[in-house]
Amino acid sequence: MTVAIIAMAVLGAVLGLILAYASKKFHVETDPRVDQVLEALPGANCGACGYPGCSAYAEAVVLKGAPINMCIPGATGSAMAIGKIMGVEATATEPRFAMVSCNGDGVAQRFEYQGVKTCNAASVMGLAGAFQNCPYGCLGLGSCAKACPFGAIRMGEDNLPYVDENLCTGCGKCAEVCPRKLPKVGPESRVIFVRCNNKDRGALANKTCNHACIGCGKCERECPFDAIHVINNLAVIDYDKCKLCGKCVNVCPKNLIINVRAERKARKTAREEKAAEETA
Amino acid sequence: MKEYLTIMFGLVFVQNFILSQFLGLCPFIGVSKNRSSALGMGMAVIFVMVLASVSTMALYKGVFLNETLIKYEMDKYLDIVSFILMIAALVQFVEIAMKKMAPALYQTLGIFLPLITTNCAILGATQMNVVKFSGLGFAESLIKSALLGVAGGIGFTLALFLMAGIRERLENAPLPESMKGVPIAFIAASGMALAFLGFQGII
Amino acid sequence: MSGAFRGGTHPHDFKEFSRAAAIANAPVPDELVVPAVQHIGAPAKICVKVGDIVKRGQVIAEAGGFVSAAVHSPVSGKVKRLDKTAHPMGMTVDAVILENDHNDEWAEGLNTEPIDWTTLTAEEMKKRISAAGLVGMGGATFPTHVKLSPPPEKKIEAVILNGVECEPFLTADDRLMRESPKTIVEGLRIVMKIVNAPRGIIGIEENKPEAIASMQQAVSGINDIEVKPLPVMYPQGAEKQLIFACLGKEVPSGGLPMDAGAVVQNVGTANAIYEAVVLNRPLTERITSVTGPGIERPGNYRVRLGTPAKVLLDLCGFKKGLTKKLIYGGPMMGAAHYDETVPVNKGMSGILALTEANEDDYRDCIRCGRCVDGCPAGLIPSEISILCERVKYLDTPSVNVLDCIECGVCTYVCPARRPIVQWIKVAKSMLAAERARQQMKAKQEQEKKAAKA
Amino acid sequence: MSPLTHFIVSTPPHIKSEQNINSIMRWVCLALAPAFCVSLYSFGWYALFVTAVCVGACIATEAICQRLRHVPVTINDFSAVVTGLLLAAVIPPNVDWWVAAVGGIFAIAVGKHCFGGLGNNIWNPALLARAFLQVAVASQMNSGAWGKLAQGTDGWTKLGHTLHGAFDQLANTPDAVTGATAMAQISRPVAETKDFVMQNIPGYWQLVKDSFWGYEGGSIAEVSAVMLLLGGLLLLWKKIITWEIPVMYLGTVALLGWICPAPYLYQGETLYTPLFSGPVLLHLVGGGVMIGAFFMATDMVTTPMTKTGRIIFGIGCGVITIMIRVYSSAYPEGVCYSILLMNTCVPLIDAWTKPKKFGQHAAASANHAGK
Repeated sequence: MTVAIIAMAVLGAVLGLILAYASKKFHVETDPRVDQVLEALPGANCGACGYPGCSAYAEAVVLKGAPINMCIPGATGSAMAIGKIMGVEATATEPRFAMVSCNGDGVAQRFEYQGVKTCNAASVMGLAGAFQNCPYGCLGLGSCAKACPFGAIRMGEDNLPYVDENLCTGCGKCAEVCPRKLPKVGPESRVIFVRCNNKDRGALANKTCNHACIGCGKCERECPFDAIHVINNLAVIDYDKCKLCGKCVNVCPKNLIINVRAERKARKTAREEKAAEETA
Repeated sequence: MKEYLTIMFGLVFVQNFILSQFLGLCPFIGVSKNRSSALGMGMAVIFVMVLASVSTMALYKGVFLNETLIKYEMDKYLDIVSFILMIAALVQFVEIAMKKMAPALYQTLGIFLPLITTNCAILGATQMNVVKFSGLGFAESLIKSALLGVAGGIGFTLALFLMAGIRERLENAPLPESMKGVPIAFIAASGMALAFLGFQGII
Repeated sequence: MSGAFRGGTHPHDFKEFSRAAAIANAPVPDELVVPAVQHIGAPAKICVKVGDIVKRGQVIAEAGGFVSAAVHSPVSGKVKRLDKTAHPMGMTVDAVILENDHNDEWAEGLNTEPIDWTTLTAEEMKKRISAAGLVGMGGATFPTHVKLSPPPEKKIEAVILNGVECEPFLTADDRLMRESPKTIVEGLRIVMKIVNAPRGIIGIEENKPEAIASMQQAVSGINDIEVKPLPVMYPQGAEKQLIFACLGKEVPSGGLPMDAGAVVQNVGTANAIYEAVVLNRPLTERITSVTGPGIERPGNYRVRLGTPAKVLLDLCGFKKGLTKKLIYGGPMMGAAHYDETVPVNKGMSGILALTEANEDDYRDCIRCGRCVDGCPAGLIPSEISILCERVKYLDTPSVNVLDCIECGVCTYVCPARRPIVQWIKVAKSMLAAERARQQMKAKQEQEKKAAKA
Repeated sequence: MSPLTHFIVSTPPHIKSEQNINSIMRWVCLALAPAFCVSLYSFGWYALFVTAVCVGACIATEAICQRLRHVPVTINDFSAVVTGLLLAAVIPPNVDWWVAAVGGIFAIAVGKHCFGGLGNNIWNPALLARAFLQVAVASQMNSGAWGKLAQGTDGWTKLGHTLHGAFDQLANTPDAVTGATAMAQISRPVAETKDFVMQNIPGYWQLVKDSFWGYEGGSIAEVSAVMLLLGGLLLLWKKIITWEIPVMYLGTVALLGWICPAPYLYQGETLYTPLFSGPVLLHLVGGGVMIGAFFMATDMVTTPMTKTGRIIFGIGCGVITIMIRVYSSAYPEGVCYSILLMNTCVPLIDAWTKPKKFGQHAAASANHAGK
């Protein structure tokens, strides 16, 4: 027994000495904060921060001094945690989510489409434009819903995507895959929203879709803050100037400028009513 | 000569550490996602396996079976413990050295390098040495255990590399959700083991 | 030189529909829709106003840049309005709508008596070609004068005329070669003089014996021009494959024909070159096949550019109810369209009505390797398709997606019916978008840096 | 909403070749039919019953798996039928019916659908199932020694037992008939003189002839080399398969079979034939080489995509087959394992035999000249 103990002790000591020497000789500096930052991130690897993944972003924060509030899914929580690790004051980031700038009455099909059922494939050259009338509107094949890493987008019965604001983190993956860039990511304070993307002149737009922006300019004239302009035949809101008065919402003849909050409320009440009906 | 060939062919194909003895499955599943890291891991295993084989054999023959120490019969009960210690130290050494000298390789192998420590294939190889070669002369046993290390390591690398090819292909396959990742890797490993059964009985 | 390239496939050629029909003049309608975009490159700029009186051959849209081509009025008449029209490739483009006065008066100085072109210099001839708005008439519609302006350090070894017409169904080039071989040969000699090439080769697929005989007769006595019958194999008429078949040389990946010492022109273009240089006639008409099982009386027509396809279809007995697919161009690379009123443009070699469509659903790739064996570009289309199916578009350059010539062989042979070409098109457009994004990012960063400094 | 026009729009090409998965699978079935006819003649109705069980199990499993995975059910494409037929072809005709069923279920569920269904499997499902059965029910798989004489006896008896729910009786049913299959004879033929010359042993030609026409024992559809050859030629003629794999496989087997010393028994002692005088013909017509070369190794999904790759694949199969036949003491036959082993290597072969893209060479030389 003693021999065994002695033998193991000697062996251990010799090997330990070798390792001690090696660790001295081959010493490499690492920053323990990289792992800590990685811990603080949600780990969705969505790439919304602009880095190829959470670990790359963590490394960038610690080693290259990247901003700490880039993580969109993690939002304020992540930023605060990273701030603590890095010893930087974190400013709260406003939650962001995507909204779809098409209200989709232009989906009259021009022809039967055959081929790959993704929006990008359907909008490729040589396919006679798109298979529906509006060349700016939603194609309705649901690439955004498939691309959403958080399952926040659902295709409605009208073949338009609907974003669940509670699940959406504003990472922008949907906008990235949409060939027409219809989902627009913005902060929660973006209350007034133009739900159309049609840049054709009025007459043409009118022909393709009943609810297309015809660039009539009523909203522009009505706006007391010079916050809405018709650019390329399409109403565009300058959110720096918008004071949420809602006048444009009221005057739009096509009802495509909406008050997001009011919409949501209306939807909720409708849902509640329905639920109440069902229970009754 | 025939003996050496038998060791080589036997350990690479017939008695492959992974596919026929089911040793070293952890790195086999863990590091077989792409070919380059599989090759790196395989090289690391060959390297460590040779070192471990030779050093433990030397320890075994030189210390445990030493004329003066043999009466303590340490070879009867101390081999596994001391071999693990030896291998652990070796792997630590390789890891430290690799971190300094080949950081890219270190990045790809990541967590799996320390896993070689507890890689049963390595311990298995050292045990196999003891069982097979302890009756030989000092020099001969060292040479044969080194060969066993090389052959076992090559067999390991072969299995790992083939697996990496398969998993690269499966990467883009529409696998059922429940099969993604490790489950399909194990099924693929079983398929490989079934295929490798074909070498059975050749030696 | 066996005249074969690697890969390829052999679809049934369906030429029997229209090969017997001699070229006829199509009726000129009362109203023509002339698109400003009939070529690859910058769109032409419309230079007429509503109400302007135009003569045939008068420029109605000027070239929008070096790689661009002018558009001429195909008839004499009045500009009715400026509007948009559908392009075969699916875009909506600007167009001039003309009211035909049926006088067919040529503008001044055009359509002159034949001149002796050998007295002209290369530059003069090139100017005439450029002024005539010539583009490649095989379908690619690349401006001809650009193709005829190789940098001086590139030595052109041979001019190859593309009479292959490997697309099934189409017979326009076949008929043209049978009916007016002399003008084609003259066109070829003009091109040879322009690019200073010692040899001319006319490549024709062996399934057109009459065209081969007719061309051979036309070149008899001319030593530096050779008619080369080529084995029937799709895509024999693809530019790089044709050069390989004729010269035994590969055009470097990412390079142009001139890198292999060749200039390739379609036979239709050669004919147009002759007309432009010798007769001073701008491009106002082309030969188009109207064919397919959905057409009662298939034929080959000399059509004024801007004639709505419907005019031709009605002329030939279009079985609209039976037709499942309307295609502008050939069945392998042409564009299917929903609109039968698309005007004929400079690149429209055929109007095709198919009564059968392919199955719509596709399966997982079964790795049979038929696409790999067939790909004339030496790619692995199955791998590209698998990557694209998993939406890994940005990984596709590693499988050489940018070398794809979109000939459609892979999709034609695929037993799993996978729309590989569509995926490749998507991948290419996604890569282009990504490149643009990168460039923009780089530009922005540069600006930021400049602003800081 | 119905479209404004009835025209269909898609990307080109607008015409497609006649071959699709369905037609390919049907041709393969047709090509296998003659071999099964001979096996029916040779082994009797029970062999047909086992075949039916295999095919039925495969189809049912395919349908269930696809239902479970929420993908379209595609049993009418005949791919499951082909798997079932190929599995039946390589198992002995006298196995219990449940062995065939388990094989079929394993082939489709594990061999195919775990990997994502048709087109994504790594190994030939039928061969994987056979290898699985070889491990799981070795005694059943190794008694593949049924000649014409034994037809109609034991298999039906066993079936009778099992159908009456008497599974325990199975253990008592003796695996009565054992005899040498052609393959076992290749592996260890018995010679009467010590100086072995294949052609001189009594019955060698008889053995070759019987194996060729199909009077020898073996697995269900391995028996008749000539029918398999006919089926294979049909597939080649219809361009369902390409020449590379069968030709390279058979060529390699013939060449190595000729070179390698084959073991034989002489008065209980194992001797080897001299170099360059192996039993080539027996190697070619005996055992599963024919079905392997034409039907198993040419399975599109599990073989390389490039021509060079297929050549390598065929040679590899041949080498491993001969290696197992000549040197293995565990198995008399190596076709199944050789193909499975080469299947394992396919991803690597594919990665290493990528075709040169058009103009790559020219581009490289241009760069070179530029430098």
